[in-house]
Amino acid sequence: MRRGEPAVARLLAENELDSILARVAERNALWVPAGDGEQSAFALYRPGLALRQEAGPTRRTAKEIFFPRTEILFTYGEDDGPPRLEAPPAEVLPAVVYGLRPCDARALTMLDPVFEDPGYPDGLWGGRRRGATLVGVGCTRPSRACFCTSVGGDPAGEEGLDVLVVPIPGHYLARAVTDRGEEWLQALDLPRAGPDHEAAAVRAAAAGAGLAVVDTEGLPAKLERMFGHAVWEQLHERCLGCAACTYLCPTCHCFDIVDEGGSRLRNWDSCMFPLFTLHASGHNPRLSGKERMRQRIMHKFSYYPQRQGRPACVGCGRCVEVCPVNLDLRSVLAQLKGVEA
Amino acid sequence: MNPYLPHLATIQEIIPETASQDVKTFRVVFTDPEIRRSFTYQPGQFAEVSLFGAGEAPISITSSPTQEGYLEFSVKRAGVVTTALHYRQVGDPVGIRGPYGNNFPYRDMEGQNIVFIGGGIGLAPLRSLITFVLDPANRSRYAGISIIYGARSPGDLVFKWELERWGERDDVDLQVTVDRGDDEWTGRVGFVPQILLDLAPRPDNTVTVTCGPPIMIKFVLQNLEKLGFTPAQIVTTLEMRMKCGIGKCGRCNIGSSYVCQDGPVYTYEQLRKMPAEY
Amino acid sequence: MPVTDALRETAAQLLAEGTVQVVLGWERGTLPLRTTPLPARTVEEAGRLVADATCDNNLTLYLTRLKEERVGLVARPCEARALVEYLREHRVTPGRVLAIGVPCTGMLSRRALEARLGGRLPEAGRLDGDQVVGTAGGAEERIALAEVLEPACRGCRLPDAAVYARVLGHPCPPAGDRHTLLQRSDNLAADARYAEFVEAAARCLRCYACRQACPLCYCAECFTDRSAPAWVGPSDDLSDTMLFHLTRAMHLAGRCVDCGACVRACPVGVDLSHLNLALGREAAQRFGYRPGLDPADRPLVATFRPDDPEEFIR
Amino acid sequence: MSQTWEPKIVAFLCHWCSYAGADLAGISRLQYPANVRVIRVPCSGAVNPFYLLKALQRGADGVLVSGCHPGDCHYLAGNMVARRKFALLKKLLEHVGLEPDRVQFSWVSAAEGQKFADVIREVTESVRALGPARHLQKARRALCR
Repeated sequence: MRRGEPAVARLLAENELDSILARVAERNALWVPAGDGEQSAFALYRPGLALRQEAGPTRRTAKEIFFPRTEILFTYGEDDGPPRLEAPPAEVLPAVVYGLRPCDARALTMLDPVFEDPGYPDGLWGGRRRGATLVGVGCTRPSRACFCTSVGGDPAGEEGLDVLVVPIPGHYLARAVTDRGEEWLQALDLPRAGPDHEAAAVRAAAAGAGLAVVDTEGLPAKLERMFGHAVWEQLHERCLGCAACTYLCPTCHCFDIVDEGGSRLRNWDSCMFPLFTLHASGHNPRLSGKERMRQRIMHKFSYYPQRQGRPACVGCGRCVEVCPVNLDLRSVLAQLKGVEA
Repeated sequence: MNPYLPHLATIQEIIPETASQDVKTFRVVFTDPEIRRSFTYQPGQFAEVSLFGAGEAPISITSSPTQEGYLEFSVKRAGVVTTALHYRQVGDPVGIRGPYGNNFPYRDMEGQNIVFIGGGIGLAPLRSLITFVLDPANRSRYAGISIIYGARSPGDLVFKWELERWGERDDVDLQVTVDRGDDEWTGRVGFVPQILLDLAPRPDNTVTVTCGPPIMIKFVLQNLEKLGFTPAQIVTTLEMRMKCGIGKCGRCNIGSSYVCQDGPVYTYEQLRKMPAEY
Repeated sequence: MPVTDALRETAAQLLAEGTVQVVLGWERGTLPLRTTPLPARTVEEAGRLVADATCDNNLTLYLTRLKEERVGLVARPCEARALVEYLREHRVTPGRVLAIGVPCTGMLSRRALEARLGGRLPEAGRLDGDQVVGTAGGAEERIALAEVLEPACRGCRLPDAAVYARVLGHPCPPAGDRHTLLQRSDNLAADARYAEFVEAAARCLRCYACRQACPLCYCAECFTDRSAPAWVGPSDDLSDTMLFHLTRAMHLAGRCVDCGACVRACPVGVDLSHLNLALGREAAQRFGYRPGLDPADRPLVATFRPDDPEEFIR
Repeated sequence: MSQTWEPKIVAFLCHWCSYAGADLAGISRLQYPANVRVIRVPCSGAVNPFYLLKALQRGADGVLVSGCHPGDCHYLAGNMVARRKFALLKKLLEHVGLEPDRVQFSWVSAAEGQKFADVIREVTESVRALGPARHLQKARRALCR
């Protein structure tokens, strides 16, 4: 797409969405948000599948499409036999993901530097990422735990997306963000949007504002001086040490590697588990819940920013919703921001 | 690209190190002659060693780049993978990927005296650099070489054949000590940090490289400071639980530093600025 | 006096006079109709305590984390039953915990409420007597609490009254038999029961929120963390997840106090508390045993009667 | 497959009684099916229910725990405690639709060689009737192509 030139806005009628998605699904794997409440997740489209749209973000994140909970890194044959190594084919896997929230897409861009580090590019992640066209839907009604604007996000943000779709009465207004998005939109052969539609889209996007505000200004720099701070003692007191927050976080990417039944598997892992850092000798550098919770917060708001220049949090609010004890990340950040360093 | 896929290799030789055989050295050779040529590394780096069916573990390469054609790993039996490795025999296959991590700053050490201070299996990573600097092609680039090495008992000393060779050289000052001797032991008895104080190496134009159990490191660092060494003159190498070895799996960080990529070699000067979480 | 006022007053008094150094309770959370555990250590903090139908967590699990010598525990029947188990299993010394009994009207089920609000999470909400007032999508709705209660609250069992040091109101009477909840699965064919179990296992992410939120899942090292060799694999393999839930249920046989904290903790809506319930029913019917009622009871699977039935043994 | 399939049964036998009973069956040249793999344990009370589940996960079609008759336990009451545990396990398996008959129990004393042979025959036949166990078995993974 040529720089500086706004992409042509196209109009997608609400009642045609399903038939359009059905057409898309004929050519490519198509992921869409589906399911209710806690069971909502991205699922492969099939005709008649009810999309989750107005009811808020999916409980499970879009990262799972690119970084599944378990995947084979390679197979080696029988556990006891001579190893015959076979890796999954290194190929670009075409797919379309429709209905991501802007925060979901932004989270993927935060995982890219980890998996696509030029020294050791991870082809499993890369193959799926390069093949995927991301069609996001702007948030016109943020959920009660959202705080994307506090961490540099935007309810109608385009970062990481190929196409941004904004719901307006009766329609969706679709605009390409990348060349790939433009190509995808052109193939759909949609009518152009008029000025009224564009104005409605601006209004709809504005409705997404008014999110909870957490002041994270200067927090990464401050946290660098707070490793030994007494506040951690207090902050972790209620934390149960489960992995609900990390497993449902769109930017958490820690994993474990194990051999099982002839395959070397990569599985999700969590810094909240004691086993995560336990040495074979029995020594554990992060012995208690305090160290583990500190690691989670520090990783997102200090260590990652030191390496990548911005926090590894998109403010989607999932950790706030899923925490069994309502230990709210927003309050934790406010407390860290508030205490004397 | 699949960075998790190891190269196949074969165990060529197994050398029992300690009396209880809880440490063994494994010499491995890549199956593919092309990999044998192209796999290059620096002293201080590590590799992920795979035992298919058991998993993989990060292990420092104890051989030196000056020794061509094979890699050596000295391994203490501790967890699932190292135990599986100890049950392997000559001719058995293993997987190797790497090399990973940074290396000892051997270029910066040129022209200086080097004091190696090792304890127990901690000599394994140091041995790569010791062999490297003692190599005829490199020896002249370094001034005095001293090695202080200790273990709990004579039976726990590793690389005995190397110790003998190093001891015979007149360009190496080797001091071996044990915490507790036995009937046959005629050498030094005492803890490494204390021997270090007794020997009192002078800090000028000298760099120290240390590796050993945490308690030894703690007192070695204290005593080096007493002897006038600055934190920048003290180099050490760390171990952490790792999985991927390439900065992705997220567990080996100390603060924002990933031991698998930014380490495992750190100067005490660097380490002092990092959170004490290792 | 409303229970919240009585609770705050009692807690403040206990702290002020030094009877306890901390009162373990709940305070309002950051989300509508949520609370969060509060270890109140000062009179000011005691002023934030609440006890109502939104107190999701079982506080008893925090007892062993606290360093204080004397602890006040705000206790509904669920906390009290778990405390009975802690006393029985010598998790806490008898004099350490001062249980402050609070009345309980049953827990609000967030899941049920969300369903009643058209699948939306409430943006705002409050309790108003025996009603829940929730706002979702801008529309306010009033729902009787009784219609959106946690299943675990049907068939609540009251522990030995001697467990409470103070009582700030009368706990709710048991309402119905919890075991009737098993009727549905009892009437299913084995294949259908298995299919449901598989479906739950497929949804489970193994985040262990259920285990961590459970007051009786307190092993220093869980069998899932045994890694050399691994007892259960960490992958998404269904058999491993089934092994986890089956073994956890076995470990809780005769110990589960059926507080439902595990169900409320699950981030992806898995409810396998019926496994515990089935074992609880078996314990009651076969061995006449009910956990959480009397600290003097001998543990179910550490004891026996010579005439325990053995019709299944060849 | 169905023609050649033979049930695999893992038997946890108490060292003090059933294991000796199995020995006696052998010494007495009693015939019983060769489907059983024996694991000797110190006491039926030492068998963690997890072991039985793990055996089923790893390919056993049935599991047998055999201990001393009530009153004969070398450790006084290990078998009595086991009786409670396994009654609960069977109920749990039944509750989740997991074929409780794959998990079987018996009391066999050191003098009961004949009973041991009978038990093995009965258990083998009842597991054979159930067919190969799949419900708790670990799935093989394959690379997606």
